[in-house]
Amino acid sequence: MDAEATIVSTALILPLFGALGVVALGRWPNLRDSWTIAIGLATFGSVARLVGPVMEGARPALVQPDWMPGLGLGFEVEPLGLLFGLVASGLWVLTSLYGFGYMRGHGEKNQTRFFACFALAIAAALGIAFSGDLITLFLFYELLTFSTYPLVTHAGTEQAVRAGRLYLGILVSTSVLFLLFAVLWTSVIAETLHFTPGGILEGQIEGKQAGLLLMFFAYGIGKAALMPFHRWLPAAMVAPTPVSALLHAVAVVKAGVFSVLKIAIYIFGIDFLASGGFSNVLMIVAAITILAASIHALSLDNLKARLAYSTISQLSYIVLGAALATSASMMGAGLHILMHALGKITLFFVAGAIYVVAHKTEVSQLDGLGRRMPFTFGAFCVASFSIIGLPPLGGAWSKWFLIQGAFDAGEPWMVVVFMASSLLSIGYLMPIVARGFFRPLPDGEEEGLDEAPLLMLLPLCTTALACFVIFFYANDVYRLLAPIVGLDGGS
Amino acid sequence: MMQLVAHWNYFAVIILMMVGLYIAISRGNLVKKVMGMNIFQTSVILLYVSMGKVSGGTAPILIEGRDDIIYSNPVPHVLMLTAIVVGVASTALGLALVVRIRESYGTVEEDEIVALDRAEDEREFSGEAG
Amino acid sequence: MNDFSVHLPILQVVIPLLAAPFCFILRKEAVVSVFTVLVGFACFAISMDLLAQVIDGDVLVYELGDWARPWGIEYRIDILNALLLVVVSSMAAVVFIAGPGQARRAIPEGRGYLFYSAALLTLTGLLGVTITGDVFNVFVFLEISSLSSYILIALGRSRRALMAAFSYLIMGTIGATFLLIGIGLMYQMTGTLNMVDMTERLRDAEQTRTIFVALAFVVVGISVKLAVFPLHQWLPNAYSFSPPLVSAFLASTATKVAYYLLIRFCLGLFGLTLVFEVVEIDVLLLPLSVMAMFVGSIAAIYQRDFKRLLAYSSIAQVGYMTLGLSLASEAGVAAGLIHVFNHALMKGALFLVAACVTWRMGGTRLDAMKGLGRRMPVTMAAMVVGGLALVGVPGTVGFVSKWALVSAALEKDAYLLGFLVMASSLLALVYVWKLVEIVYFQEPETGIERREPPLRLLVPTWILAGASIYFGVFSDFAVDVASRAAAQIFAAGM
Amino acid sequence: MSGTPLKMRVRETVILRVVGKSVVPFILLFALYVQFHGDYGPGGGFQAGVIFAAGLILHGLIFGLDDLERAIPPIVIEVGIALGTLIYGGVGVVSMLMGGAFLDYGALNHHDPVHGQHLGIFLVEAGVGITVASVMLAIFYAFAGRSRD
Repeated sequence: MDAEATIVSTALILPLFGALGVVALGRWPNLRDSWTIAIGLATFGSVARLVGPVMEGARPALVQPDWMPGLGLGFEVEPLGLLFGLVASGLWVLTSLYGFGYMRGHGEKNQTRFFACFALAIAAALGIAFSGDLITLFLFYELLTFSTYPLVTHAGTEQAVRAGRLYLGILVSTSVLFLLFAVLWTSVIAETLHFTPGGILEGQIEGKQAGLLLMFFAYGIGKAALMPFHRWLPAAMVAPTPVSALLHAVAVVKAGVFSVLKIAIYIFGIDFLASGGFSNVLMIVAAITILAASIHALSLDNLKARLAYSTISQLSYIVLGAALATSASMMGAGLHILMHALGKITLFFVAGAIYVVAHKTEVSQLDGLGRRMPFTFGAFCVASFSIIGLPPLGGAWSKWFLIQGAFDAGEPWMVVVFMASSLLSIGYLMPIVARGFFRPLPDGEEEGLDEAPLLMLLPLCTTALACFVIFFYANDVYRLLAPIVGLDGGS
Repeated sequence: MMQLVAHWNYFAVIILMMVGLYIAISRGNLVKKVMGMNIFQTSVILLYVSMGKVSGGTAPILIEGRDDIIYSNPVPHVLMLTAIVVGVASTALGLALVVRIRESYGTVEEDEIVALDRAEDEREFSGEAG
Repeated sequence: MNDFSVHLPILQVVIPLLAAPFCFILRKEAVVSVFTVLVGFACFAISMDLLAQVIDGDVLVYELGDWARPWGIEYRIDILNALLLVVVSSMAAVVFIAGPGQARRAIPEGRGYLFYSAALLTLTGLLGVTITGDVFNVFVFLEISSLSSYILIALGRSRRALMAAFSYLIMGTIGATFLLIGIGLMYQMTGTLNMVDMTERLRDAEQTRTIFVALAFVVVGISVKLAVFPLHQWLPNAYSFSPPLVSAFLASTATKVAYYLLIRFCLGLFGLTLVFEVVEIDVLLLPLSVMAMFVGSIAAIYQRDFKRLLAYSSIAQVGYMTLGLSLASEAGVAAGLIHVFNHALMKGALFLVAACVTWRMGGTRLDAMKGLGRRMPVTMAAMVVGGLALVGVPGTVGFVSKWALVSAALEKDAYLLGFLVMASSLLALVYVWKLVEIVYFQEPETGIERREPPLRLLVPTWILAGASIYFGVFSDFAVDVASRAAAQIFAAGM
Repeated sequence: MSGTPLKMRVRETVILRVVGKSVVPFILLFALYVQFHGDYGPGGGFQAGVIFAAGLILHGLIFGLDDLERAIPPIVIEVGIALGTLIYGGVGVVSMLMGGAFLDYGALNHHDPVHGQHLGIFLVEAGVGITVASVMLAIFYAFAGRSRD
């Protein structure tokens, strides 16, 4: 095993190890939480150490002996997976920090189980990120579903159980019914499941069937929340806010769109996707999801629900990027994984902070709150701009490439969709900022600073800052992703 | 037509078989069910034994110095000896079960037993709800 | 000693056969129960040894009384029946561990040894059916196992067990007699009872109506034993009212052996051409399998009793197995056999969980199982493992089966079929999840005191649950053996 | 049910008692004949066992179950069932130990296989006879004993 492969295995095992440690240290909360952070930093560190080699073109691989004849557990780090791995492990540290503040500020029960499952979910997310073949991806995809289930039902209330049922029901049923079937189908026609640059399906399957297979994949990955299988996401809002952050920004949904993108690039191949015209259906579904979710978000008063629908809409940007199948759109989609993660996690952090401090959950209750919590609302404002796609924030880049991709693909209507959706996102995000800063506080509530606890404030300011910083470092990410989408490095 | 007559043994078997099967399935009385099962099994014994008969054949006991005797095939008979044992065992077991069913239900009529079971079910589950 | 190992095939059957009357002489239940476990493990060891001997494609032949075929009965072991022997004997060994105290209610004090005798006889019968190379011997052993299993079922707690056993007796006897008729017709056509001779002569024989009728009788007869939809009526009652250990044992062995018989007769004796090309049995078997998958699973969702739920789920699982066969491909049969092995593990584990629940709650009604997750966490964890395996979650044996089955379907371009298999496993998710919610999310009515069943129940439960995971991760063994068995029987069936 | 009065009546019938008493020994003797003649002619343990049990059952019908149970207690029957099977299987195992196949009677006597075969058949048939007779009686006991309690 060479040095890089060792790092890969370390990165995969560390979170598992972390989960065990959390369980073992459950009796001493401080020790347990420090342990989580230490493991989180170590994981992030080891993932980060892979950046150099991968940028230089190395593809560290790790193949386990077959566990079923012809099917092995295989890992291979490629740029897109590395990007997702960085996002997941990096945001894990911040979300953990935030989680300590939230859980303690809220006096939640079963914190040990919570953080253990959290670590397990990250392990699964990294497994997805580094998976070298479809079956490994599928295994970790399921592991992610089951490890996040206890998080969703954390409260243990009737409502939480019902949400959990929906969560598990949709994610497992789509994955078994469509994804596993698509995987099996692929294995039968292509006789391999390995992620190969340029795809493995070209020449093996007819256009119409390929379109069907693509839809099976897209709907099979229920975590990508394409309509009409998006209901689990808003339902899972009953979970504590750090979980929502995990679901919507770090692990779950990003794992979904990442898988879609990875399958588009490495199973279908950009050329094959672009050549057949069979991705039109997926394009239309994604476009409808973008617009419908945005419009629905406008009508929602509950802050977390509104953010959830915003997520659904934003995820379909990435799916649409994959379906457009041009180099620029793929690049935009890859960038959007990172940019949206930073922006959306900030928004959720803020929503949680508001809940912990002011116990408010509805948008209409937020009048004037920005003046009591200026940092929190400031961060919200920055992140919103990033989601909308205004420079100089990270979101601008991904949207730029996506729109350029739509032009390249000769799909003017899709350009319109992106534009319209941006306008809509202004519509559902800006009123929150405006209410917070410009409306007077309701009667009976006193002015004066009342910020969130430091453990919460720190992470959310960090991610907001990151939205800003990444704008200037986007070139590095571009260089990382360029080879796999068929663009020259550097711009 | 001749063929039908020549195969009369099969018709006997088939009629017995149908009669037995019909009784076993349609009768509600458990004892009759066992009887039907028995008739059904017996028909198979007939089938085998008639199958082993060679026309003009005699019992397959070897007699020294004679090789012009036609013997019937003994194998089906041997098989049926075993089948009879199996039949006896299943009849005995069936009747034993009927005796115990009669002891605990007080009846050997299937529909009454089903009604008793259903009543018990309803009592149990409604009692739970109340 | 080395020399003695040639007798292993007969010892496989004779050891449990002689152990059964020996229990009559030992009498003391404590002694008998230990003795039974020893016998179970002896059988298991023998079957493993036999499998190791034949795995490379050799066929072991043992002639009883040194009479060569066609005069004598011979035991004939190839990979297919060696695999089944391993499944049956390993399940017996594990389930027997949990033996003591199973039929206290039904058997008078001091006569518990009768239970073990019946169990050992059932084991003898099942092993005998699997190992023998003589079709009439199949019938005899089948009846030995059936008769003793009727007794075992009648030992259940409630009086309904009697009625369940009686219905099973009627259905089972009719099924076995059908088989006997079929065998008789086959004998009439070929003049031999030995499987090898019969195979040869059936291949050469003209395809007359007699053979078709024989095939029909044999298939229907076996289908009753196998509980193929719609001949499954006896199964739910038999499994849900019998003592839980008995259900665990029968569910993981009896239907499996019947499935073996179906394969042996269809592929081994009648041959691929006759069964799938001339008679086209798959035209009937395939839709029935699919119906079984859905009807069984949907019925399971609505059950109010844990064991009954499992029983209906078994009907659906039998559907997967027969589906594998009706694909009429090597991969399909291999998938069916993989599922035989895997389903034995998971259903065994789940029925043993039912035994644990019965021990604690006195019954397995679902509304009595509320909140058991906190009251007996170790047991319920095993239930979750078994349940996930039923659904086919990756990392469990269920996934391996489903993968193999769907791949086999897709290889035959039966895309819709593969999709239906997936869809039906979602139904499994529904009833498994119903269980999980009852056990973990509903408040218990009577305190939350934690008390696990004794080790003699807990250990076998976890052996099987652990195996459901182990063989789900390291599935080489099952997949390899099943593929070889399928290849061998297929070569023979050409 | 009306079992007891019937039994009373049977017991009081002189003809039955006399005939029964005189016939039963001959039935048993005949059973033994069938048993031991099985090597050479039609017959054997199976038929012999049934005849033997039939004789005893006849006795039980005429003189009452209690009477029969005094003569042959249920425990004896139970051991008989086990013993017969064990003899049968035991012969097989012994023939295996002596170097032959299971139930290879020839192996029982290395010097004269035919002699060994006689011995083997004799023992096996004895085992079958014992088991069959015991099982028949056990079934009779089980059913006849029911109506009393």
